Amino acid sequence: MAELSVTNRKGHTAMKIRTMRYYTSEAFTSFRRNSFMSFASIATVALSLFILGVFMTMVANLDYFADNLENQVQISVYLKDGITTDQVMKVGRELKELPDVKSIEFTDKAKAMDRLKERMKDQPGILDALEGKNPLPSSYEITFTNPEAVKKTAAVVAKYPEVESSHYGQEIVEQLFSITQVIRWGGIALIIFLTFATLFIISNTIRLTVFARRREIGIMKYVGATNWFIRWPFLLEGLFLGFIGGLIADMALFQFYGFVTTEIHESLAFLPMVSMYPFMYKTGSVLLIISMIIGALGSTISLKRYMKV
Amino acid sequence: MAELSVTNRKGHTAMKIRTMRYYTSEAFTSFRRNSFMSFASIATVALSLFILGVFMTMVANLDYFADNLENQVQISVYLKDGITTDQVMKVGRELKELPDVKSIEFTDKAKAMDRLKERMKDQPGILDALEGKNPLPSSYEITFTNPEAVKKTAAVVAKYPEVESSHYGQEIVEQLFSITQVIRWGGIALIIFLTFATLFIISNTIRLTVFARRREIGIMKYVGATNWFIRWPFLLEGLFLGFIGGLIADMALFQFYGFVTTEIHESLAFLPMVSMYPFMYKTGSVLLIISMIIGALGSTISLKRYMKV
Amino acid sequence: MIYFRDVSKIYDNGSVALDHVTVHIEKGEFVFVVGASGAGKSTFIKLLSHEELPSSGTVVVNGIEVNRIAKDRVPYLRRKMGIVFQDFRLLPNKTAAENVAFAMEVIETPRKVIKERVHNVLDLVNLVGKADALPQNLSGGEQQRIAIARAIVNRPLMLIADEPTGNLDPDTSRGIMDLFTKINHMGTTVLMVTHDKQMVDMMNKRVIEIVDGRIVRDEQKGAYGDED
Amino acid sequence: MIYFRDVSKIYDNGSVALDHVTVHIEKGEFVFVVGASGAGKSTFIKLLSHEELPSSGTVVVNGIEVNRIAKDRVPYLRRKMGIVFQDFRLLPNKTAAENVAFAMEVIETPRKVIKERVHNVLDLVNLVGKADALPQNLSGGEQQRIAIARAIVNRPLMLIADEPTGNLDPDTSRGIMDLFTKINHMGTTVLMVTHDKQMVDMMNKRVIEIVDGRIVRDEQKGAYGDED
Ligand SMILES: Nc1ncnc2c1ncn2[C@@H]1O[C@H](COP(=O)(O)OP(=O)(O)OP(=O)(O)O)[C@@H](O)[C@H]1O
Ligand SMILES: Nc1ncnc2c1ncn2[C@@H]1O[C@H](COP(=O)(O)OP(=O)(O)OP(=O)(O)O)[C@@H](O)[C@H]1O
Ligand SMILES: [Mg+2]
Ligand SMILES: [Mg+2]
Repeated sequence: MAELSVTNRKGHTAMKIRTMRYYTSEAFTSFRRNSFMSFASIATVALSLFILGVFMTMVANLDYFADNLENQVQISVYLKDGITTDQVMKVGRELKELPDVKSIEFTDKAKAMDRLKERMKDQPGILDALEGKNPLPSSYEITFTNPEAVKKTAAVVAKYPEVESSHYGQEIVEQLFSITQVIRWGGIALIIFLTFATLFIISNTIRLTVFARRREIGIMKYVGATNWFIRWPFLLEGLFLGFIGGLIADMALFQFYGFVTTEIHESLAFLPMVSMYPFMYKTGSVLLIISMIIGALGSTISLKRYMKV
Repeated sequence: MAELSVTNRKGHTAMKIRTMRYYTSEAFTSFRRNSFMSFASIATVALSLFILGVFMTMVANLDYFADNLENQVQISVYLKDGITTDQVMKVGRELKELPDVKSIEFTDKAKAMDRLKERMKDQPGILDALEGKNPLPSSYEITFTNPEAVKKTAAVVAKYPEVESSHYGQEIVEQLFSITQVIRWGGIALIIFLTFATLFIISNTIRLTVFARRREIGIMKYVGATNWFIRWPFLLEGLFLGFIGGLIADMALFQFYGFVTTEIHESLAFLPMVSMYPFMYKTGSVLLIISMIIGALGSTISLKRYMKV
Repeated sequence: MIYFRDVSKIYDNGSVALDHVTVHIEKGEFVFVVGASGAGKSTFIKLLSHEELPSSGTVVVNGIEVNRIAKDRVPYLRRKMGIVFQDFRLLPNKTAAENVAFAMEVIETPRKVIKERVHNVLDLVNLVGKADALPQNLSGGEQQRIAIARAIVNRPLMLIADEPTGNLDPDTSRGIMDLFTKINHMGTTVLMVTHDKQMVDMMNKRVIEIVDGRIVRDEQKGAYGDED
Repeated sequence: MIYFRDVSKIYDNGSVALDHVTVHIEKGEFVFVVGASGAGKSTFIKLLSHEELPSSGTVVVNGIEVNRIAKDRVPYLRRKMGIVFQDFRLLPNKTAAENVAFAMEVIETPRKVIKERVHNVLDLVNLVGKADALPQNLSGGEQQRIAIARAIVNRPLMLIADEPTGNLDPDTSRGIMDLFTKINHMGTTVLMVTHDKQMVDMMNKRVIEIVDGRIVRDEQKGAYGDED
């Protein structure tokens, strides 16, 4: 409240409180009396922020989806035939020590065969041709905390004496990584662009409402009002306007995301979704704060040119 | 121009031309003299439409991507071992006759083995275990023009006497279909919502600019102007405003999509993208027409309440 | 030409601006309307041009019942009158000349005629030099004279002026009065609200005095008032 | 109190509104400024309140050089003067009472004092009944009186009025003049632009006449003019 004191450097505290009360009541009165403009601004704020919010949740979910995909990338480490259980366990311990490894899982020959049967059930001819033999090696599957470690780790592990070979579907994984990269950067670029566009549109609208009242602002100056005396009610009005607009956007967004998550959960259960809480609380607060700031700034910055009298 | 004649039912053609010229010059003069508001409106129109355009292209591409995925769904029809070449060709002819079939491709046992080798190269143990035998059947792969025919066709084909079995990865395909369905309907809903939101925001902005000139409009009425006499310049101004805003949005969109398609082509060549032309021409024209209509309507509809004097 | 029968006007907030007014003004008359501030003079004028509608009673102008007229005929009614508004009502984004011209554009006068007549009429109010100035760059009296120029440029059937000399010095006011008299002699009915006692006394025309929304005096060849 | 030294004002469009004006007004004086429409009277006033800046010369008000004052001190300068603007300048979204109160809010007067003083001053201009009306619902003269009320409510050091009776009938005008005289007697310097010949003649105060931006007459106990 450093600026407030400019308006009444000689005033004492009681006066300040009275003045603040005046600013507040001014803001609300003006809000009511300029109802068309208040409505127009709130509607624009609410809609723009809702759109922004929808894309924030979309990008967050794409990102989440990308993370999910990446985290499913595994290395299969095929062990040589005929090594001892001790050796197998030693390899397991060593793998666990490797950087960025999240978990390892051991698959013995029998389990590997079961998996193959599942995979090959379209073409039973093959299994028959094996005539009961099990040529499959036992293996470790490694998942990572940092998907970028996949490639390097695969190379390292392949050189272990107990290891026959290591594989991770190089091509597909690399395609996947570039897709998720594009999703991430595209999403961030989109959000940044949309945020600025939204701020611009909102502040444009608020500037127009101030423009419609430019004569009023001049008159206040002519009657001896200081800039801050004029600014405070506008600031509070803008804050309030942003608050209402943001609140409406948030409520709509909660409804929307709630609806979408339940719908997708029902029809596309396998699709991972960022769960509603606390994600929505965060997004909602961010939007609300943005809208209040832009409301307050939008209305006060645009005042400037009309106060120059 | 039926309405125009209302303003001068007694006028002859020369007068009409002169009046039209007056309206046009009025529109441009007003555009220049209200430069702040003109700028604010154009910027809002351009930005909003650009955002709308970006999402139109996004949705179009998702849809395209979904189509692409769906069209890659194939049925594998495994033929019984030991049937004659004639029988194989008969099955091929019959398959071709089926509804919604786009193409069929024959895979003989050797080719199937090559494919298996490719697929199994991570686990060479299996191939070794086959000891040179080839247990794989020959098969037909069918692709469809209408992905919905997959399920039905698979059932029909399985009953052919020459056919051992038919497969199409039922679970995955059904997941895929529900995803593409969600993408399609979600995309359409999104575009519809965004279109209305954009129209609302734009017309809100234009209404505010008209609001700022409400006194002017009243004065014109008091001096004897008819509603259409006041409306025409506003209409033309709005049209012009929408045109400029739409043009800017289009130019930005062309740049944007050009950039994105080349970028993606370079880094994610495997991703299918709707190619620039004629897609961008269509989207661009739609946006331009929308923006001109909304400019013209926005400015004239909001006039109404201020002309009631 | 103008006929008020038992006209009352009560504004939405309850102000009684006119109270059972009946009055008749013939074509070609020159009438002053006088009265205290807030008496109802401007309301009287606003009823003529359909700016306000009477709460009761009938207003007839040039044979047309103004309170019953179809909405889309209102502009044509207004074109019969030249009105000098008390608050000027100049278009803020048009120059002085364009403001005057606008009244002619509205009735689709050919461009050449407009140019000539606008020049002539600006000359009459002594403002040729300010033709290209925007209203905000004109003095109060200059704005008022532009409003007068706009009202007379179309040579209306009626000239209705609401305190047209409130912002003018006595010399300029006299010039405007001479102009109005000339226009009146050419057949135009003139109805003028004014507070200029000297002028009313000097002109010796019909005077209608309104007090609290009622006509308390209607004299041919009257004076401003008898108070002093 | 007010000192103009060789002040000229040429507007951006080339209009010469004031032309080497030098004048001195003492504290407590009552001064009429007269002159034809467009002579430069309003410009004279606008220079006092920093609404316009002189093109050359020095304007001193209450010991402060107005043309050199820091931007953030302008409001405090203006609070020393009560100004009745020629175009009223009422806040359109505030009622009559709120418009008057606003001038007191600005200097952070306690709410109680405001309420009382606003009522008193509305009583002085005879508009208590219109306290809650918005400007657009007031007659021209009523708006002007609200503007007057706002100018005097803070008991300013100087009262500066630009044609404050242009929209008032003679009776009401006389009432306002009495009010101004009373205020002047209480020590306030009064500077009033007017076209009301009768009033100037009657009041017998100092008269400054401006013609084409130049002071051509500055008489103690003068009359409006000698033209008639
Ligand atoms: N903002 C402005 N820009 C340009 N010229 C202006 C501006 N304001 C006033 N003028 C011109 O300066 C001259 C003096 O104007 P001013 O308003 O001081 O006259 P005035 O004496 O108050 O006249 P009136 O009695 O008509 O109010 C006029 O010719 C006017 O056109
Ligand atoms: N739009 C309105 N809404 C409510 N009341 C109004 C409106 N216009 C005028 N009035 C009231 O009606 C009364 C008559 O107003 P009007 O404007 O006719 O007065 P007037 O005679 O023209 O006064 P003046 O000489 O001050 O211009 C006044 O008391 C005024 O407050
Ligand atoms: Mg009036
Ligand atoms: Mg003036």
